[in-house]
Amino acid sequence: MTTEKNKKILVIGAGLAGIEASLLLAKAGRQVYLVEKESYFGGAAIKSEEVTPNMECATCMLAPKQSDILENKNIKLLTLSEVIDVNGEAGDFTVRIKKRARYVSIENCIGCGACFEPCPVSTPNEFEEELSKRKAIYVACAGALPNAPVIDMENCLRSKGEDCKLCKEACMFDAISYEDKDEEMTVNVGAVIIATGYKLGDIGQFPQYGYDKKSNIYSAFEFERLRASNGPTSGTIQMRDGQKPKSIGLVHCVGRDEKKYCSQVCCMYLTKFAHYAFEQLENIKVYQFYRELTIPGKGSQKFSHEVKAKGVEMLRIKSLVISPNGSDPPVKIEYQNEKSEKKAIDLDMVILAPFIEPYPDTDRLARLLQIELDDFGFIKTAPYDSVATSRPGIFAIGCIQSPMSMSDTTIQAHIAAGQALASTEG
Amino acid sequence: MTDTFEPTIIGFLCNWCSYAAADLAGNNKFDVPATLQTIRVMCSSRVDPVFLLSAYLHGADGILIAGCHPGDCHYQTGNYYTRRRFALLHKILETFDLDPQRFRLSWISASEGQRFSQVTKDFAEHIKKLGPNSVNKKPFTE
Amino acid sequence: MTVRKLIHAFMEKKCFQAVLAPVRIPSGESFAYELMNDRTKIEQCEPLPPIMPIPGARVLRDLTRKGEPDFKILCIMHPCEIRAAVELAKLRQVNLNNITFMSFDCPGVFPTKDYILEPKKYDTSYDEILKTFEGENFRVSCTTCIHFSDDGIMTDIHIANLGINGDKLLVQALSKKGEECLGALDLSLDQETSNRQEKINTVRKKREANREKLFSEIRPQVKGMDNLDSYFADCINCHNCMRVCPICYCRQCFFDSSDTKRVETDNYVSRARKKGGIAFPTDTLLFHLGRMSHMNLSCIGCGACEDACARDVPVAQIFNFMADQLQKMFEYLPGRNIEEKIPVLTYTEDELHEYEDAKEKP
Amino acid sequence: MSKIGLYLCKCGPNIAEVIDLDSIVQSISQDKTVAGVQIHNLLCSEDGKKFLAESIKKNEFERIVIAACSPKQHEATFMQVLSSAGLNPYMMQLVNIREQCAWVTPDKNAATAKALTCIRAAINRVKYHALLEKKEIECDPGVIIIGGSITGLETALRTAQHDRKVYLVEETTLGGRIKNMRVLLPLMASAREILQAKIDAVRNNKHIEILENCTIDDILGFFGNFVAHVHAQDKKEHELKAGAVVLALDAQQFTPTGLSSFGYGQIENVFTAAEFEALSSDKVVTKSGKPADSVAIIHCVGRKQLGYCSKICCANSMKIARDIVSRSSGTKVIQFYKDLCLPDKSYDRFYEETQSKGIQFIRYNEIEIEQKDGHVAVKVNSPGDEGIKITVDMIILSTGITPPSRAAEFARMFNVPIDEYGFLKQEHTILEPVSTITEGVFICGGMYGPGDITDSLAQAGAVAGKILSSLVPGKLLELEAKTSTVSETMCMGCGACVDICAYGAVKLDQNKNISVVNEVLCRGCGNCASVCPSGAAGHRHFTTRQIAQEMIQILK
Repeated sequence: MTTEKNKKILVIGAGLAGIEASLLLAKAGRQVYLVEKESYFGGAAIKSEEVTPNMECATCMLAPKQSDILENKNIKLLTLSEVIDVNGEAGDFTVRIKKRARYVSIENCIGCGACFEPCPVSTPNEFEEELSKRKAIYVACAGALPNAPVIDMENCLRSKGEDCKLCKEACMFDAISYEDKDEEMTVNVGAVIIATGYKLGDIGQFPQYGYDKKSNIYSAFEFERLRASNGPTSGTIQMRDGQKPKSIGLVHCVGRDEKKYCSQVCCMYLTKFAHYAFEQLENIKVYQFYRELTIPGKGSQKFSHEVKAKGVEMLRIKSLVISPNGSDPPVKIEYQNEKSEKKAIDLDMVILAPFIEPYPDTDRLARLLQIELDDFGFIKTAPYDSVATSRPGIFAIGCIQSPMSMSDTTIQAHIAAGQALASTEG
Repeated sequence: MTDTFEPTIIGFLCNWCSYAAADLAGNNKFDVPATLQTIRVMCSSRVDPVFLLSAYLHGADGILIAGCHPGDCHYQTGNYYTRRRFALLHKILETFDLDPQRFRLSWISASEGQRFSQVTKDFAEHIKKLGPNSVNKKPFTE
Repeated sequence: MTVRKLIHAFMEKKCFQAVLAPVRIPSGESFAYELMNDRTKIEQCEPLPPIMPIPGARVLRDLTRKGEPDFKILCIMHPCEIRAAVELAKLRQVNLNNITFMSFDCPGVFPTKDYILEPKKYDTSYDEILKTFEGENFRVSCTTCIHFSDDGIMTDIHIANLGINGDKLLVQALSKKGEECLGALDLSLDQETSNRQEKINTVRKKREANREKLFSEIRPQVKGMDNLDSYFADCINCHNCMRVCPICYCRQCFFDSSDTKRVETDNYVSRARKKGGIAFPTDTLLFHLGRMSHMNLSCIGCGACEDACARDVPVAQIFNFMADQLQKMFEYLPGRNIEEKIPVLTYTEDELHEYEDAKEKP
Repeated sequence: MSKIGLYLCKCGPNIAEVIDLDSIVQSISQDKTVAGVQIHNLLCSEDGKKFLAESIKKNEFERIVIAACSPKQHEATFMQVLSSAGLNPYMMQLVNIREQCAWVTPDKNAATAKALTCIRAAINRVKYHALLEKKEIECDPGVIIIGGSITGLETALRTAQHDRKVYLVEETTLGGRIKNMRVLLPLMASAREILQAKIDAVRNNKHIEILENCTIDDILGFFGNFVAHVHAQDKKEHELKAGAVVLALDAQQFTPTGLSSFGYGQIENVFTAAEFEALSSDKVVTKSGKPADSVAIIHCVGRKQLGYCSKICCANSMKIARDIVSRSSGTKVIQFYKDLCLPDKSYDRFYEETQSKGIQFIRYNEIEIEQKDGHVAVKVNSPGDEGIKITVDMIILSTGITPPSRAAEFARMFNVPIDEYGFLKQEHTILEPVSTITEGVFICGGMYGPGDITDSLAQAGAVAGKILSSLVPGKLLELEAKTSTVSETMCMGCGACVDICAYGAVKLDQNKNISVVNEVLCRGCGNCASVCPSGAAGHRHFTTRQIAQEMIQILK
């Protein structure tokens, strides 16, 4: 068969991996459809204030890339969108995409935010890990791109039968349309790159960590948002009652035993958390509860040593149990040290590093694309061809195929761009 | 007299971090002093110390340079040079007692809209306390 | 043994093919550098003239900027001129290949304007002054110079004269180049006397005291805009100071360029309105402070600027005063070593935090 | 005097409700330099863009000031409008009176005054704007790969294609360090088979020219246009032309000679892991040829000295242990480790399986190796037990990874800085991991840092991705317009700009004795324009004149 291969590429997921791959493909002159499930793009990376090992500002790093995506004529960014059907074969895929209604026209909206104020709804903000509230019409966080809000119809009063028009009345640009409907579109592409990323595992399933949304036991992203200058506390690390913590415990490897894999990046980001704490809180006591310290590669050990030198107490443990204390300090950690001695310590704040798992709904996506998953539920890739899935013309990059660092994610984005280009040549 | 004094503050902002932070302050509707006039440059290292001197001698009451945090420079190392040049000029100003307090070098990242607001408000307040630049002591009576 | 004989010996051994050294001009009232290889000419050179009308580094720059000479040159200069040449070499304005420096202990030079009125008066005592350093009416910069000997200079051959008796010649090789040259001679050279180091220390102490005194006097004179304005009040913006400066090397000074000089009328008018008047020539302070920010880290304190000033503005004193501050700030000594980078052309990641406003605790 | 047109955007109520645009129109009308002022409700809308283009044409404006939102929002939009109206897009200054004025200034009078000042400053600036264009140059899509390692082979295979010539230059013969390995992680696959397949593929690819036994003499030029001079052992010389250069040399192993406690080089039967893997015998035997009944593998040898964790040694040690057990099942293998670093999702299972094969793991704090009657004694201080003493027949030291021996040499050749460990510095650790600050020069494998075969192959693939997307056959290379300039008449060639340029974009022209900006490499930060004392170096679109005029106007 000598049919002409379709030169367009579909990229699913607009986080670091998807952005990088799309930009390279567009640079080569290819048309890219960049499909993003959320109303904003940037992925998990934009939740961090700083990233290891050089403690660079994540927003500063990604914002120029994001504007490149928005300005690039070769890239069509489809937010609130999901792939619902895939047919065809390498070089000629037909993909159906469902685009959920935003109820706000990106073309008309100028991002002034006048519509938030009058909205009477208040609901937990998912982007902020529910540490703050948002309206039913909202942007995920200040600076989120594209710079246009979305209406969360589930919580909007209109879905509850009320004829509330407050946001529409506040908008001067006629950007809000309650009549918007979900749409479907079909695109033809020659290759598909999956970059849907990860989510942090549900810690609630492990009772020994005592996690709930009310105590001072936090999951990693909650702490990251506490430290974020554009987050719910404008970057102030504080406990639920608004007090500054005097002691912080950082717990490694949450779920590793059960899941049987190392999530690779937690040792480094917990070190970063220790750095955040020292940077901001005077006389803070920081404890790390770990088993094996995984800080591979250049620069990581140096950073770890620098932070340790500020006075982290490194406790190698065999097991631990965390529980709310009901007194001050509010959290208790009982642990067994390396010599199997039983110890306990009371702390103000505990941060858990949960295992990294594939983005929800990956099995559905895999079925659509007819690709295999591995034993852990990540997309399976070839051992010495790290972005190739079980099906030609379909590539998987970043944390959807394995937990990995940001630099490894970029590397995979580069590879996939190259392979997508090569596979659709001729 | 000082009560009604409204200073003129020049702020040189690097395109990638501090200018973005100023925009973010805008998106969040954080207050930024009306007395601050910003000039966009691609990198804080484009700010020639002579610009600062010239601004001062032309009567600027406060001069701010803001760039990416050290290590975060969009152009690898530009802000390290900025810091050296700024320190050098600052030392000259200190030694001649030419209002070194009117000059400030701040690192403000793209996510620090709040900090941009805070830094500029503090600086404007500080300049207001200092009073007018002494080169403008005796304006023409109109 | 005299210096001239030593030069001849070098020439005979083919260590050099030419000499660059000051020669008295025909009228007798000044000196100029000359590149020469004629024996009788060399016989007339004045290795350490009592004045320095043009810093030798500028001469060396003219000679070598566009390439290295194809023969070896012995370059005889005051220590400050050599230091300036090293700074210029860092800035690729001087090419040191095939150049060998010869320096002396320098007691200081006289202001050119004073000297040309009565050259004889100054000449007669200068030979003695070279040994004793006892003299008066030097350039102010010279009286505060602490790099008058071989310390802090990247020289090749140093001739010690301070504290050395007239018939002796103490020659030191201070570099590989210098060692090679001296090695080529089969001369038995005089050894250093313990007395000399003592004398150096005494002179240095005295100079340091002068320096301290001068700086403490200048400090109040240049404090604040009004004082600084008066300090430069006589300046006619002729930029002679820049033209004669051994460090300034720009083809056109930034402060002569249309970017700074071509100012619209309404600019003057609005400034006058705002400031309550504007003094002409304008922008003298911008020139001096701006020039300072450009070259002061490399300033070797030779005093040429002040010597050349048409209106006797003590410009070298203020530049030396500032250079002392700036160079200490970066632990930089111009002319000490060609490998030492000019501080604004390098950086370290973790430094100068007192000048930045980094992160506030929320 | 060119005609300047000013456009004020109301941005609906966003600007208009805070800033009194009419009073601004009034004030500006006094300014004779401005030929016309217009207000529009929303300039970025389709309607607004159409209005803007038509108005510019109708009024024959030559320079435009637009007071609207942040340039980060719509500078590109309005530049396109200017182009469509027949103007050079750089003849515009966008004044940010929304984000940085209307939205941050509650007091309306103050906001209006501020906006007026910025607008006047922009008017004064735009007078000095120059015509700029984005240049396009031709480039060679070819690739020069230095190093015939597995990384180099992979890069060659991934980049070689129609219309693109790939040169693979190797000092010796193809293969590199995995030639000596038996099995490869994570599948315990045959190293020889994998390598041979790659070598065969490279040899059979007509787009790849292999230059074995060849040394690089020099490489000149820049991204898109490199020229390499290469000579072969037989003295034959080659000149290669390509658009990109890939440094794919293999890493080296840390040599533990200096560490006396490990007894390396002094005690018989103490090997490094690489030496052990290179032993050709099928059975695991000691130097005297006796079967080794017990083997100790010691982790983290050299980690302290190197200052980093080499990432691959823990798994590699397990690989070796399992290979030993599979070859001589009776052999007892003990691993002495510090922190188990298993950065791959399959490795926790691999570890469990390794344990299940009877391989023992003991954590150590300190360790010392001594000779003991033909055997080797290991004295271990471990967290639970401070006095373990074990005698084995053989010791394998799992040593760290160090940079290729010629890393520094290539770093100098391409003006790429090396990091504190001796590897080549990446342009950006996260966003540009395989690029260097010298555009068109890429790093992978040993040049990049410690990594296993999977990492090396991935980096090679990433380099290929970068090259395939940036050097497309037949496509011109578009350059940044806002680059630096050096005035040939003003420059004295002092090289200050050369010293500080992070991208090696300014070079000295040795003949003319002046600095020259390479617009392919210049990213347009303007650092050189600030360091140049004479003003010979400039920055397009951010010239001293433009910035000074903007500033002076504010201060009027």
